[in-house]
Amino acid sequence: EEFLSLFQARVDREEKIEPNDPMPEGYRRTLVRQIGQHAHSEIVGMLPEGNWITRAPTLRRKIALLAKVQDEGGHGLYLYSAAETLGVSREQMTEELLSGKAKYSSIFNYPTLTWADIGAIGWLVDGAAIMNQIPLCRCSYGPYARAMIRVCKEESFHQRQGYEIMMALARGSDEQKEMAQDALNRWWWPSLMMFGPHDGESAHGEQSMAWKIKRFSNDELRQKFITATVPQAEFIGLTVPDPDLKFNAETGLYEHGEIDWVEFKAVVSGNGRMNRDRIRDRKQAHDDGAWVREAALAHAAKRAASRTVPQEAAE
Amino acid sequence: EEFLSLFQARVDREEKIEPNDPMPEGYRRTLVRQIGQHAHSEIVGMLPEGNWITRAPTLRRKIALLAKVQDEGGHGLYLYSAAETLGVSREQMTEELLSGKAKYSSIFNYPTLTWADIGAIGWLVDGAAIMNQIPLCRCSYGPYARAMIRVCKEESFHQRQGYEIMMALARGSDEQKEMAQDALNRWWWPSLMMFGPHDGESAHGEQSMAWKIKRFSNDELRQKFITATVPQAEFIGLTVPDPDLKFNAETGLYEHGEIDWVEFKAVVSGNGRMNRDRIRDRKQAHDDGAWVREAALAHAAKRAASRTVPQEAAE
Amino acid sequence: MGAVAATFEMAGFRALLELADDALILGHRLSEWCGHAPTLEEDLALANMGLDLLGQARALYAHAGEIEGKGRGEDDLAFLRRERDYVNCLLVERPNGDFAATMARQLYFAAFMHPFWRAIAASSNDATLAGIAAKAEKEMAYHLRHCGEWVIRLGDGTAESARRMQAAVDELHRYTGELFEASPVREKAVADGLLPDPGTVRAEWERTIAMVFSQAGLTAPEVRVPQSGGREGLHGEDMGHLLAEMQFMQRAYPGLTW
Amino acid sequence: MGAVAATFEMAGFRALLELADDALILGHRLSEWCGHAPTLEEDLALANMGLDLLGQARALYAHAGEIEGKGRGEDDLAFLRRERDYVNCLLVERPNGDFAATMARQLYFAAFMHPFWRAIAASSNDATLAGIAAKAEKEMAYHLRHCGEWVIRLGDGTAESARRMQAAVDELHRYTGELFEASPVREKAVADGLLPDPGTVRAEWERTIAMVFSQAGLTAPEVRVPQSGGREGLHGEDMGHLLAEMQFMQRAYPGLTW
Repeated sequence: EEFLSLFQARVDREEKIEPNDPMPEGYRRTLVRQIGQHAHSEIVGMLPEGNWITRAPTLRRKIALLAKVQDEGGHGLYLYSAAETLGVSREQMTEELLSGKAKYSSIFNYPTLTWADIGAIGWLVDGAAIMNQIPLCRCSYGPYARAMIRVCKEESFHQRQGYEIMMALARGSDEQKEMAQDALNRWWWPSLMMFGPHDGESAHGEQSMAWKIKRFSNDELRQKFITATVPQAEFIGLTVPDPDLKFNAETGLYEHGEIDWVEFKAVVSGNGRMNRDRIRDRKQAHDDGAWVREAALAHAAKRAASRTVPQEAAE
Repeated sequence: EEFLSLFQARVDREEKIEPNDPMPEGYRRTLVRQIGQHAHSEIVGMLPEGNWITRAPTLRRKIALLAKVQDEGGHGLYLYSAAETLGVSREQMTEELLSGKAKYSSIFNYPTLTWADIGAIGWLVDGAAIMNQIPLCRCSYGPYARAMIRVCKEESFHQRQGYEIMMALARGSDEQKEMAQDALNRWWWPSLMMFGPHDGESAHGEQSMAWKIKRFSNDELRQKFITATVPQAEFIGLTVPDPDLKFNAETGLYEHGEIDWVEFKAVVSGNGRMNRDRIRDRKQAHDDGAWVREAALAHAAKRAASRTVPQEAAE
Repeated sequence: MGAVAATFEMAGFRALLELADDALILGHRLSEWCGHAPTLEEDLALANMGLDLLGQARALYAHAGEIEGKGRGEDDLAFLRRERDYVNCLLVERPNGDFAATMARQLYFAAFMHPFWRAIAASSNDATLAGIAAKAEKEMAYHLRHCGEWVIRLGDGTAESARRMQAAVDELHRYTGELFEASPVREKAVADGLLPDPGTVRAEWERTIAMVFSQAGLTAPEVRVPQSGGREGLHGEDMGHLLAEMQFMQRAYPGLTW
Repeated sequence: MGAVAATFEMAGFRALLELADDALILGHRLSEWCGHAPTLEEDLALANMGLDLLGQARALYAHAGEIEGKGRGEDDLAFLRRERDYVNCLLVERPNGDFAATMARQLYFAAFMHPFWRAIAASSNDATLAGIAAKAEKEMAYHLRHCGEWVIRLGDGTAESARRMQAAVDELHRYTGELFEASPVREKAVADGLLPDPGTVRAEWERTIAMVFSQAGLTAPEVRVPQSGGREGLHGEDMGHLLAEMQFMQRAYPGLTW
């Protein structure tokens, strides 16, 4: 009990908790789950965008998209490393992802149907992720906070690039403008769902707030996102697909229509359009690569063994 | 010795040799090799054309190409059946193809680079094959002759379709005409090579002629092909890529330039552009399909076993 | 992607496109097997089924183009629409996978199209469509028999084939519900007498599948969330790559004769 | 496919295209690995190498377009030529295969391009090309080290990795001779001082390969008939499918800005 209050006091003083610091098991478990989920999201998130690299319409866009996906892989690495500081191994986390035990952001269970989806993902999905991640830069757990600082730098760039793609389309031919509007129509609501259930129904919320893992509530972040994004859509002449969207001048907030929580539940529970394909792709990469990883280990072992032999004999 | 003369007398009387008839071992072996090679050629020949089914430019052409490739598979079936009458099994022949022991027509080691190649293959490759096959309809070995009669009917249709593709291109846009001319440039000489080495250098020629397996020499058939084909090229405004091609009014034959026998040898010996890819594709199909064939056998065995059980118990 | 009102007027045209796109995409998928099947006999059978479907597609597109009355021919419709305008069901665009997956996909489709074509032949007030249906029904009878036999052979073959066959069913069953859904466009076409409600053949489909699965030792998975969206042009990620290949020549050489 | 005389005049342009097409096609191949590599670290490394190559391609196409002087920009050259007009070598268009094949292909290419770029940087009379070369040389040094280490790791790893690595070498070695061939166009470009004869770096390439193979326990196969033709636009059958994907958007939506 005293331990818990001492720990809480540290957190309240905005002290960073570091890997070897004593921490409540619940705190550790929450972070393992959340950081792991975040890492898995970056990795799985490489797939919907990776789907368009071979068809990117110009060299500049091809390079930018490949670089973005590479950055996401890099984010995954930072995050897996941060999670490992809490006593879980990469292999364990990978196994949990592939078995379906660990979750990843449900947004990546939607298919990228057109080039405009690539713009929409950068603009909306990275945009929503940034809303979540900026507060996490002040997360109480040191390694996670520092990973988030690195991630946020790159993600703002991605978000601007995505918006720039949408802008180019919205200012292009009629077909390109239709393509952009169609992508916005399909990605808007799933992006809102990225912030999770309404505050009243969110399972982990309160304790995470107390431990300063979470700084703002789901609805607060969702509102920030809408407030930032709607003017961006209007600026390029696109319409947010919500007939109930209305700016309330008194509150300074947007009222929006009801989120389809049935769809959200379906996608989160493994029944979205691409859930099985995503896991199958990751599993295939893992299985196909087993012989490579085994060879690397075997080679390293051979090298280690040869280094214990007297130098003359080794040469 | 007497046996050999009796056999030769039958052949000279244009009698058909049937599967259970006594025959010289050399005769049997020659036919096994030739019919096997012919069957393998049909099967491997499905690959260069199959390469364009998913990109065929119209529904009509897509259907025609798929039907052509299906016909070729059917030809392979007739021919494997004919070879099996001589005491060799399909499995054995398949093993010899995949191990590189058995040959197939080297023409199929060339890649299909454009849609016009599909026209060129029908026009030139089927055209050359027909030159070879029409005499084979009168081959002394009954099953082979009958298989050839069935094959020739369909192959004439394929040849006309190929020519029709070339005609449509030659009468199309400048780019289409260039595409057709380029395909002719690339497939002409390999098609001439389909008739094999010059008569003086052909290993099997004389004995095969005596046994009426072969009716015309390589050069005779090659000449027939050139005579038939050059006017067809001229009719659609394409130029045969042979600056030495010259019609000799006295002989009624075409003189043609030197065939590049170095290239021929390279391709025949496994070093053409697509040799390894063709065998790899066939091997992959075979290996990937092993579990299917095993399951079919297992299922058939189960059914056979259950039929020996009294009817009541089986129901 | 056009306004719903416009497509409602064009309900007959859109309903024909649904049938044609199903046939084209599935025929295209089968044609990918060419030269790669487990046996030579199966190379021929798969090509045969592919040819049936492509032939149906051709007839349907030609007729749809006439109904639309805007001068679009069979190739314009087959090759020159945007991905979001293809209205095939999700089942037919699924990748071939292994031979078990291809047989499962074909069984599911044929077990539906066989009675559906029969019902169209019997009741459509469109003589051309009824004619297409009469021929297609016979073709699908063969597909049903051929693939049903294979599903049984594989389901009750070796341990490996049974594993693969069940995996195929586990993967694909979720796409079958869409076969019986009537999009608003199809409901209007039903009301107009062009074709019957696909839901009317569901019982027969279920009996056929149950009978085959019983002999094959297969279990249909419980599908909590049936997958659909194809009829609204909401496909998976494989469709774009399929169309890039299929449409390439028409896109790279626009407006030419082949 | 144009007349040889015309291309001879355009030797500098054509020589730049050879370099650019090599970089584009190989970069595109590497990008296909994205999200499918054996480890996360390799996903990043493969993407990194792909980005280097695509960046080189972009700079080379831009410069080539200027030299050609007909108003064709980097995307016109990269996306809008016919297959027969791409002049990359055959090695770079080979399918990725397994990780061993990808590492072998990259090792072979980097072991050539590293010294070749160095020689271009040192001797080209084209300042832009020399600048591209100076940067590319550094990039290829990393590719060479990274892939050389992997070839050793796999060649001297497990029995399976050694088998796969040797199989990759057996498959790909036949495509390496083409790297040193000087097409007539390239010979003219050499004579004009644009770049050096590729044959001059052959000895270094052979030493590099021999050193890596020796540590990896690999044997280079005897190649009786080196494969070539890429510089004349005579590719294998994989190239057409690669281009259908890569060019699709530019073909389907001609003349637009993205």
